[in-house]
Amino acid sequence: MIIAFGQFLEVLVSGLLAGVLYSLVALGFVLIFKASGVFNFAQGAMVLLAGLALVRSLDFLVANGLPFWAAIIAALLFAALIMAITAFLVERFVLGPLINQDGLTLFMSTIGVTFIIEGGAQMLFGSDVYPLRLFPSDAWFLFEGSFPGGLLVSKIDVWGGMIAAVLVVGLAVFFQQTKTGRALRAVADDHAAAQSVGISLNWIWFIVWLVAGLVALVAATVWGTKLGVQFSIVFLALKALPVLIIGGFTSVPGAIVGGLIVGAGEKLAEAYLGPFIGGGIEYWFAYVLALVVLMARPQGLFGERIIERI
Amino acid sequence: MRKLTLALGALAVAATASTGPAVAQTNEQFLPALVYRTGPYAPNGIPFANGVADYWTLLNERDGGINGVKIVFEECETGYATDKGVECYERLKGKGPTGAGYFSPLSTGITFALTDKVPGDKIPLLTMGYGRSESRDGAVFPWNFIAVGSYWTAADVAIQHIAKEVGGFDKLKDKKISLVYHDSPYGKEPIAALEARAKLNGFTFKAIPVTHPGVEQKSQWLSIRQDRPDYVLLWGWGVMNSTSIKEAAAVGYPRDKVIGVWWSGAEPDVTPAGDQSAGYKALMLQHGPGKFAVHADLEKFLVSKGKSVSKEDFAQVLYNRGLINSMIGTEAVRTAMKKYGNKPMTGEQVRWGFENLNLTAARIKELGFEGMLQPLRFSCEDHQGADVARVQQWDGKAWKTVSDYYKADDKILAPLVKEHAAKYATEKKITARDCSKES
Amino acid sequence: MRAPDGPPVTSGDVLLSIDNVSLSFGGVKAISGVSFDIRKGEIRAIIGPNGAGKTSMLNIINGFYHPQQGIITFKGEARSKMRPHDAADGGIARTFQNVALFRGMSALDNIMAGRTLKMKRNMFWQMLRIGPALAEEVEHRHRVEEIIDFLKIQEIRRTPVSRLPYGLQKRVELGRALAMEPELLLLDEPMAGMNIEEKEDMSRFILDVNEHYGTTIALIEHDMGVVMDLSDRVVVLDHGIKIADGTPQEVKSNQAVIDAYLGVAH
Amino acid sequence: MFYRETGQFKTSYAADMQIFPIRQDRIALWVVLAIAFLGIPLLDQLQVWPFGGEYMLRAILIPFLILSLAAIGLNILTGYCGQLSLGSGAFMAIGAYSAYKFGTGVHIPLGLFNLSIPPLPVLPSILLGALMSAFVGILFGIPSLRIKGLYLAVATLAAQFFFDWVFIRVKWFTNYNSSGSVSAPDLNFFGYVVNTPIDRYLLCLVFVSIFALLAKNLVRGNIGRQWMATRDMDIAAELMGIRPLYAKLTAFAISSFIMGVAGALWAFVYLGAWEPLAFSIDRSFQILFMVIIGGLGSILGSFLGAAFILVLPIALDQVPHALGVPISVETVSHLVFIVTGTLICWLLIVEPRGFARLWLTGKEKLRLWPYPY
Repeated sequence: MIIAFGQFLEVLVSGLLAGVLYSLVALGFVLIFKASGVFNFAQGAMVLLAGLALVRSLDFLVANGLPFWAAIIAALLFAALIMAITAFLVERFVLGPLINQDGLTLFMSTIGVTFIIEGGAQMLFGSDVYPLRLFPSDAWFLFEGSFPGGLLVSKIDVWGGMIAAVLVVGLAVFFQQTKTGRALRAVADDHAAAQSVGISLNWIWFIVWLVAGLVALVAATVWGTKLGVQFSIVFLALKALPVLIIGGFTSVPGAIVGGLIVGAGEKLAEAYLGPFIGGGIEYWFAYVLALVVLMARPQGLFGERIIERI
Repeated sequence: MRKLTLALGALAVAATASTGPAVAQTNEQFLPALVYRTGPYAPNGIPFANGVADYWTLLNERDGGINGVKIVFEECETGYATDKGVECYERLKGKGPTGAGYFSPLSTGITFALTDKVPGDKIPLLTMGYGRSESRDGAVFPWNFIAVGSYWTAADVAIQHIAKEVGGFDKLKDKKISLVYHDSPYGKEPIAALEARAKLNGFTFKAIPVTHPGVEQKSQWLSIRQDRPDYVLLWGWGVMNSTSIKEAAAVGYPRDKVIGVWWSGAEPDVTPAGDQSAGYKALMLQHGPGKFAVHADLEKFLVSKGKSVSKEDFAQVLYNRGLINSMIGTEAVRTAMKKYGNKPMTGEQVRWGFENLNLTAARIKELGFEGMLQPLRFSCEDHQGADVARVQQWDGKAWKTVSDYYKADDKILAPLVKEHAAKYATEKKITARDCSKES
Repeated sequence: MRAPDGPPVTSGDVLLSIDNVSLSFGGVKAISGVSFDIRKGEIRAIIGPNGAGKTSMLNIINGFYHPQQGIITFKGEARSKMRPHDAADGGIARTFQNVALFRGMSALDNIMAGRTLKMKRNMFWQMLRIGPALAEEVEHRHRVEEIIDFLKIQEIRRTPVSRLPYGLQKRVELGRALAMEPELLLLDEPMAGMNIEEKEDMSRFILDVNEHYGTTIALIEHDMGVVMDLSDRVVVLDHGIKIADGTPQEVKSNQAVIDAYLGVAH
Repeated sequence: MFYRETGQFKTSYAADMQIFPIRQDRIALWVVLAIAFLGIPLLDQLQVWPFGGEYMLRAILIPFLILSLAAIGLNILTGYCGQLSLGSGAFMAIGAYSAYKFGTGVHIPLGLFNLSIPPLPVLPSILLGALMSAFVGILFGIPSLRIKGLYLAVATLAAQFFFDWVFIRVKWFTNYNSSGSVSAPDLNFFGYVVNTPIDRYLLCLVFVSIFALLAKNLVRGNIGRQWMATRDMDIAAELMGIRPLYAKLTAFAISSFIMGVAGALWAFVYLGAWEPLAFSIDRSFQILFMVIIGGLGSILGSFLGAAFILVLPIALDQVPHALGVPISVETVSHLVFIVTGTLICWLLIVEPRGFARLWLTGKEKLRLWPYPY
């Protein structure tokens, strides 16, 4: 009994933490959707780009004799610069000309951007797998007295959780306290009104893509450590989607809560439902979970209510 | 509609223009290479493709081709996608004066799709260490050559090695062995052989699937942690391998109790996990990494002249496997030339070459592959040619061979091959060849 | 504009009656305890200042909103709420305050869409589009062309409605509603945003519809002159409450109505 | 000058309601059909450029036709009825695997009552397979009554991932093959075995022509207007008596049926042997691109989009090689990504309604040419 409970707890905790890592990717989606109504399919590719820029410059600098801590700072700055350039190019050449188009067109254009980033990133930085070691990736075993074998908690997941927490607080401060952040919120509420009080939409879109790019960089540090920086990182976008749906497209806390629900839900399902129906059910289970939530609340748990008028 | 015709016209230009230059010279053997240098499996695809290309270039640079027939080769990027692979196959199969000599798709999915097409086009498939295990039966699969080892060989050898570690087959009883596998035809292939072994040796076998591409394996490894199997077999590819090793480390599962198939035992699989990989074992498709006689030639004729396409992956596991793959293929072409003369061979002739290929120890040494490959001999009944494998272990810096050669147990595998081949034959309405009548 | 010699329809069969209907959105009362009726063949205007609950009233009549309280009797059948397709099946058609055309379709297709309920051939016939299915399509096309002729929009048949000017869009929308051959036609501000000339055209169409097809019409309109000219009876709402009901003349002289329009504090 | 409708008067509504009311368009259609049905087989017979070898047929035209069909299917759902779907791959897979099951014999053990259907010929197998797909399509369409837009896309993604899993995991579907990869039965149509590339091509062409015609009839008929009305303004449509339930579910059914046929053809005719990965999320996205690039709400657009998305990477792949530029496949492949992405963005900026709209605009200009006023 105590063993079963220990195992349950272990699955639950690791699921919750794994979910937060999805939230890291989902946050980028939310930021862009909230501010510009663009469903940014390229978020996964941006994580790849940020990760590649980071790890390749880091390797280069370390190979050239820079001390590790200095190399990390320089590499992070370089990756941030790359994300800024990406944000600028996307705004200038894709979203700028597409202003006032409907959501589907904008969504499609971000798929185009995804292709460009995927091809460009791999062409610039290589398509191999590049190990990144920023965080410890072994585990703690807690409560070894209470449960045989203890309660396993991956350190990297905990790191991911803490980083997500810092990120959410940081974003909250940014949105509430800074002038740019307030401008972003104004734009999110009403494009036309924001423009009429002199907020430049182009500037705002650049900023929001930059912020999303930086969020992607943060996600890349965690996921890069977890998986090694490589192409497969783009698939994270698909894991982040149900998170986004459950939390609602427009809610930052929603992205976190959605992550927790998806993580815990899919891990518990895999552990306790999987053995009976053949295993490997995580992927679709997350989506079915999202579907069930949608049937109850069509706008997600934290999304803004859709009111129909005529 | 008009636009459509225009588009098709433009396309036609592109399609035929590309077939143009290759036809210019006639004394050339065309060899196609289906590669994936991009996409999720690129880290594993690149070194293999480099090995394949380098060996062909070496033959051209050092020997002027095969018996004086220059090798012309062209790569086509499949990205590990089946439909792209089929398109590449169609594009390359007719090139060169005699068409493609043989194909090596390096993908189980593409192999399955091409297996249906090659009999019509009369081009052999060389699938070294992957593909349909039952295609060993050359009577039913005349065009497939699953050289050196199948997944069933691998499964059997892995169990033999475990038996040796635990102190004999009788000790396997009541042991628990789990298989963590890539949820695809590739990953599922060994299950039949492992189940047969489990029945015979009395261990408990459990198969645990990982969804493509395998970036998320937390729950699988938590269940292993709770289940505590004595050994875990790993059947992964690409990012899945390193993720598995990392998760094994995270749940504290001893790495030296994890044994990977030979597609899970290369450098890109262990380096991302760093120190956590130390102790991890994997099967060898006979060979490991490192430099052998052939590498001296490669360095002399290619690397020093900047003609090698490889970089850090030179002499790595998958690079070496690419060399062997090319060597077996070109030796089959050479064998065919013995019968048909020193000119470019058609696929049909190369097939004959494969079936009559006999790589003796002496010949392997002569080619510079001593230590990388054991003698290999195909026949009408046996399209695998060899059935042995070893085990290697990653010590944190390099792969070390830790076992002798094991020979897969024919008593278990032969009936499996027969059964599955017969099933395939009925399904496809194929009448098996009578091998006693083949010359 | 209504011919002065034609007697106003002041009596006749009741087509639809609203009895003590209330509607609220999350505690905010939009309509409270309103009762009135619409007689067969009349033109009934619903007027009132902004926010009086006029559009909500139309939405209740054709089943888009479901009142919390009250009974709706349509063609002798009493129900607590309408369902949109019950309303449509029963012959209630509608135009909208902000044009609600199908923007991706041509004017012709928009009006043809109004024939949906009348077309009976199933999908498999439509797929083949031979014999009866084609005959049905042609037959309905005839009817639609009559409406197109009636509304004088022949030239813009094939134009996607999103490219049409506002006035024409309103006309197409009327055509779409007429294509349903409704017994009761609800018009929500059919002349909003139109110039004098367009208003005159639209008024003529409305009268013609009423006379030629015998269609009962309920309309919301802000232009008092138009309302007084067109309608047989007027019901006045203010803040969700009925404050007057009667002929245009009666309503015009009603003190409560004058107060409501002049904004006298209650 | 040559593209004029002046002087062509319609004397009946039936004539005015043809697919192509303008004579030149009709002629163009017949020419294209003649080339497709007669010209290409003839060229293939003579092995004339560009039909030397089988590459053109087997690697370009056959997949082009099948993917066009799938795009038509998705276009009905997304383009005409406005329901965004990312689950095309799943519905193709259902068509393929169900057709495979019907073609190899269905046996469902239900205790005492075993349900057994003997192996059926190919044609009924494919159609029954598509029917299964339609059935599942209806099932997954039900959430569309409540969920809209991008949120609905997730419901379809649930279908995508669920069926990926089902066909990998449930061995029954793969006839207990150890590897889970299956190969198609013989393409035996009324005693004639379709095998050569040109036969396969003609088979696909017949399927595509028939379904394209049926789809065109649907979208210009009553049900098509209901779909478009639902797409453009679902509330107004409902108030006009169009039942959203009926409109959306028929769109899901018809669309899934067509995608099921396309899936069965993809598996049986193009791949021959396949695994669930052949119908993965990548396939869904590929089809969606085709529809959007080609033009939402246009049957012609489905063909244009399919040609563009299928041919572009292949052509880009071959151009440097044809020009003799020594670029590694790696670089080419990255360039293909970049160029495809750039073209998608560029096209969306130039004309968000896709090739079909560009084509219409071009035609309108042509109508006036060379006298624009």
